[in-house]
Amino acid sequence: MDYKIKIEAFKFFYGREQVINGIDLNIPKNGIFSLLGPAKSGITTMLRAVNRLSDIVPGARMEGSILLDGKNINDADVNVAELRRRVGIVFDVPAPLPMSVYENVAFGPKLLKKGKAEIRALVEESLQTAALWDDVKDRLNTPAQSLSGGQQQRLCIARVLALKPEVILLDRPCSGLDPISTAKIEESLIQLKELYTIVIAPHNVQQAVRISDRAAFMLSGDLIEEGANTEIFSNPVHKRTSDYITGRFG
Amino acid sequence: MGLNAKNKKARSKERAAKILIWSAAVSVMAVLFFIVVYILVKGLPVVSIGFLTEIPSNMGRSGGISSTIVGTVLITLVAVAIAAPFGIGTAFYLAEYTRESIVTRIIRFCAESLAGIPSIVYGLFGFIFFVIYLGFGYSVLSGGLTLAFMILPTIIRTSEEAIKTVPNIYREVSMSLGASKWQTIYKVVFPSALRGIANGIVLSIGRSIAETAAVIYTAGSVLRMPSSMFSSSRTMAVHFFILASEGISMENAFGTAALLVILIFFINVVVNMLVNRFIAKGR
Amino acid sequence: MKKILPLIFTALAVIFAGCAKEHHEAVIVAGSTSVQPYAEVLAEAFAHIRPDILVDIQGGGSSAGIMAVDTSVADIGMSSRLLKDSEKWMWHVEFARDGLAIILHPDNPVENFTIEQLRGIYAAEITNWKDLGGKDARIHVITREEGSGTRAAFEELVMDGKFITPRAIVQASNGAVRQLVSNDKNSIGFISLGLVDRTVKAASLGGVAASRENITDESYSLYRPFLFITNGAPEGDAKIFIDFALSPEGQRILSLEGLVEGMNP
Amino acid sequence: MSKYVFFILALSSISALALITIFIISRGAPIIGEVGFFDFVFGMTWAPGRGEYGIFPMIVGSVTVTLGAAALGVPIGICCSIFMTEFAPAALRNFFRPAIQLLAGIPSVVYGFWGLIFIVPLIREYLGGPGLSILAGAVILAIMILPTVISITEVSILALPPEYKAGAMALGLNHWQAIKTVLLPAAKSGIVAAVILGIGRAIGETMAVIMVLGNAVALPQSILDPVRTLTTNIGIEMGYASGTQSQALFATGIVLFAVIMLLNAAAQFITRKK
Repeated sequence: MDYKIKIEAFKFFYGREQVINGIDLNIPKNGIFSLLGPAKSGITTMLRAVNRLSDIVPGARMEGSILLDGKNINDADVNVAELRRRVGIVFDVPAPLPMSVYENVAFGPKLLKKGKAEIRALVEESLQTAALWDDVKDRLNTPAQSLSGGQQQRLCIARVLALKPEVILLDRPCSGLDPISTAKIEESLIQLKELYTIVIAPHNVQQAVRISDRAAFMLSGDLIEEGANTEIFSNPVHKRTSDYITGRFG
Repeated sequence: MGLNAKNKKARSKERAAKILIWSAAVSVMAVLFFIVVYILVKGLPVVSIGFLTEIPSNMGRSGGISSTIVGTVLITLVAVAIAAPFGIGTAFYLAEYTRESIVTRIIRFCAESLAGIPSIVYGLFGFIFFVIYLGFGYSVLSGGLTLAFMILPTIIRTSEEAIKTVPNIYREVSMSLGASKWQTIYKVVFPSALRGIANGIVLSIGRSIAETAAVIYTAGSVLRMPSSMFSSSRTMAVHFFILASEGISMENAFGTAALLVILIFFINVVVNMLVNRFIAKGR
Repeated sequence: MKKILPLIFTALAVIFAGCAKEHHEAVIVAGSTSVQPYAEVLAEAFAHIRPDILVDIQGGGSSAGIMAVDTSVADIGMSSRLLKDSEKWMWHVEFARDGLAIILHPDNPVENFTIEQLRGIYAAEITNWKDLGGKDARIHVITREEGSGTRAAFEELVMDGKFITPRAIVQASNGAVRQLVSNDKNSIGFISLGLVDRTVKAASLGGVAASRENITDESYSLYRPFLFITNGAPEGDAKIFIDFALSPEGQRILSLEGLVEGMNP
Repeated sequence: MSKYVFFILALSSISALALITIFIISRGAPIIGEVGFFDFVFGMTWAPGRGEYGIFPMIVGSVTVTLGAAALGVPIGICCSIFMTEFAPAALRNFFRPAIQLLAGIPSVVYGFWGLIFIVPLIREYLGGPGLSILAGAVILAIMILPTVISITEVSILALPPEYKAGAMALGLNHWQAIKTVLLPAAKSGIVAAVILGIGRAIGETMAVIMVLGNAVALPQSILDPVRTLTTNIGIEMGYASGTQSQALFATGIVLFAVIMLLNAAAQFITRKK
């Protein structure tokens, strides 16, 4: 089993406050990996550390290492922009850029100085993969803000796909979305899992049970338990994991 | 006091308040309307093609004011061409590249205070620094540079506020798609802060055009058409001031004032239109 | 956007590169705002005779003019007051004289003042028009600002050492003084004789009317010199302009504007 | 790389601003030393010709005119901003806002001249005195600071969460009570900042008030007396000033700079406390 991402003795600090207290986690190539846990358990920070978006936060500091295909992403010679294209992220709130639908999806590829035709093809392909093409194909130049919440989130997914990433991180992508949009997004994630390594922070346990292959349970900065879907949800080892899964605490 | 008495008192108080507020608003409108109408009524009869194309003659008693219009436009262009890049650049540096620290707070505070300095002091500074020390003499350049110094603090402040209103999520999204800090700024932050920055520029243009004290001692008060950056030129506001305060010609004074008000209103409308079209294209 | 920034920088570079002190293509005449209107009329006439010589007239006040000449920012300085001792080293010529008219509102019954009455009014010793045969009303005294040539001449010719009352209203130009007097029946002010128009009336001094003739024969004592000043003897275009001002043609234009010939043309 | 471009732009702007500050202080400070801070600020007579440089009457002038302007302009300004946010029908609001922007755009010399022709004669006819007075200056400045007060107050009211008003109305308060007891107190710091910035704008004004204040150097006894402010003192005498007189004008500039710094500090302190 070759692992796409290996996290070794990873610690993270915002100034003096420690948010992740040493985690070892291996995420297999392709498939959907869920990071379960209540709020403030360090999941969002963990996700952002994988594509170094955490660098933006002033006073952020980390220890240990994160390997992508065996290469430590924090080495000096790593091109951060290149890393972020390989490891795309979708935020917990639909965040379209203040541009048209087309411009949003074309934003990434345009930075790579690709030709017009090539960009157009990429945009169309990504929108189709994100199951949004039919909704927007005749209003590509309308403002992205005019789309519904579910559509906007799928636009964000298409935007990431347009860069041909290897890993897709999703931080509670469906929180605040209606059930139909949630189902559509989960469906497209399931289709994508053959081609991409998907790491998702589900907004509830049922979502994790439905779509992920493996899951890990984190609580206030510690990794409690990790395992395949079939084991962790049917007979969890730790009491706190079972309490969380059965919904005894939030 | 019984319940309905209290209600009646409350209702009458509300009516009184409503009347007070409506009358305040109406009186402000009346005053504004009165000032603008008075200027236009006294000024417009004088405004003719000749008034716009000929240069003033006989101390401004006759002829047009074309040289002052050109002077005003040139000086304002020089001021904005210099103050805008430096002001917006500083605003981006303060908003994007530095963390909130004592230094940034001091810079912001000084910019704020300098924005409040009376323009006459800028005029004094401009006269001694640009006209004499740097040897630019009474010229469009000296006037433009002095005004640039005067509007710089305002542009820094308004631009920084505009940049700060851009939601942080846009920056994160842009970077998460592989954009560098610079690409994020000019492809995402600048376009969405443009409306605020443009308002700041329009405010500064309005203030430069309306300026007299800072310009009399730097751009001079020559009535000839400026031929180069170094020729002295009288702006419309200065021309109005001299004609009105020297009692040389009331009609031409009000003609100039009318054109000034129209010019300022015209700039507001045009810039807002440009910004709307730019943003609409971008959306 | 990428191409705009370098564009702005090249524009700035051009502006600053052009900063080499370009030689004055025009004769710059700067100084007293009282002299400025007359100098502009002279310059306009001069432009017809010598279109090749450009003359720029700047205001700014007598001291600014003297300073501009001293720092050679201007070629010719204009002053409406005699030079202070510290300024006497500069070359200067009295190209014209301008009467100081004491102006009143046309409906003000008072017509005539003695020098002593004027001094009393401006020193706030006389404060009511009825002491001068006018209506029972407070006198609103109007003067020019400290440092103005017109005020310096008034203080020298009238106040004779007394101080003008600090309660006096101060206006920054002849036009503003005239505008005020023409609106306020109880006001009194002094401006250049050449600027008196029908909105105000000039009072006579000790029975002598304020007119150009009475200044020429010096029976009307309130007048002040209009000086052109240069840093060292004038030469080149500046000399030509000054000579024109002193020429019969120049003096004719100035007298049309209400001025009197200078005493040593 | 781009960080350095912005750094250079920021550095040159800040050095330009510093240049002015140093310039003003270097030109003005010696005279304060010579005359002595106390005599300069509290000296009663200003007569540069006689070497007396006391600017106390002008400080009193600035304070009285500015407070008069605030007393007139602020209440009307706040009423207008309430009108804009609470009472104005949309059509009127879309007309009112560009009108306010135009009001801010009119050159101050035009206000001054309009004041000289309308306000001064009215005061002279009906209230007595020469007409050129503190009152005239206060009226003109009140009109000029309206845009500042209205726009900033309006922003601070609009920034309030809609639940404030909804909550108050839900408790049975009528519209005015809701405004008086909930909205205004909540927007208080914004309003105070608007007042202070309005005062800062009024204190800095020169050209508009030179024409209507009368610029007498003595201490005024009533609001109908002519008065000279710190700014008009500079504005009037600068052209003719040289040597120590011009230094004294710069020193007046320093006092103004200090007053404006204090006002800004107060405004920032209050808005930050929110």
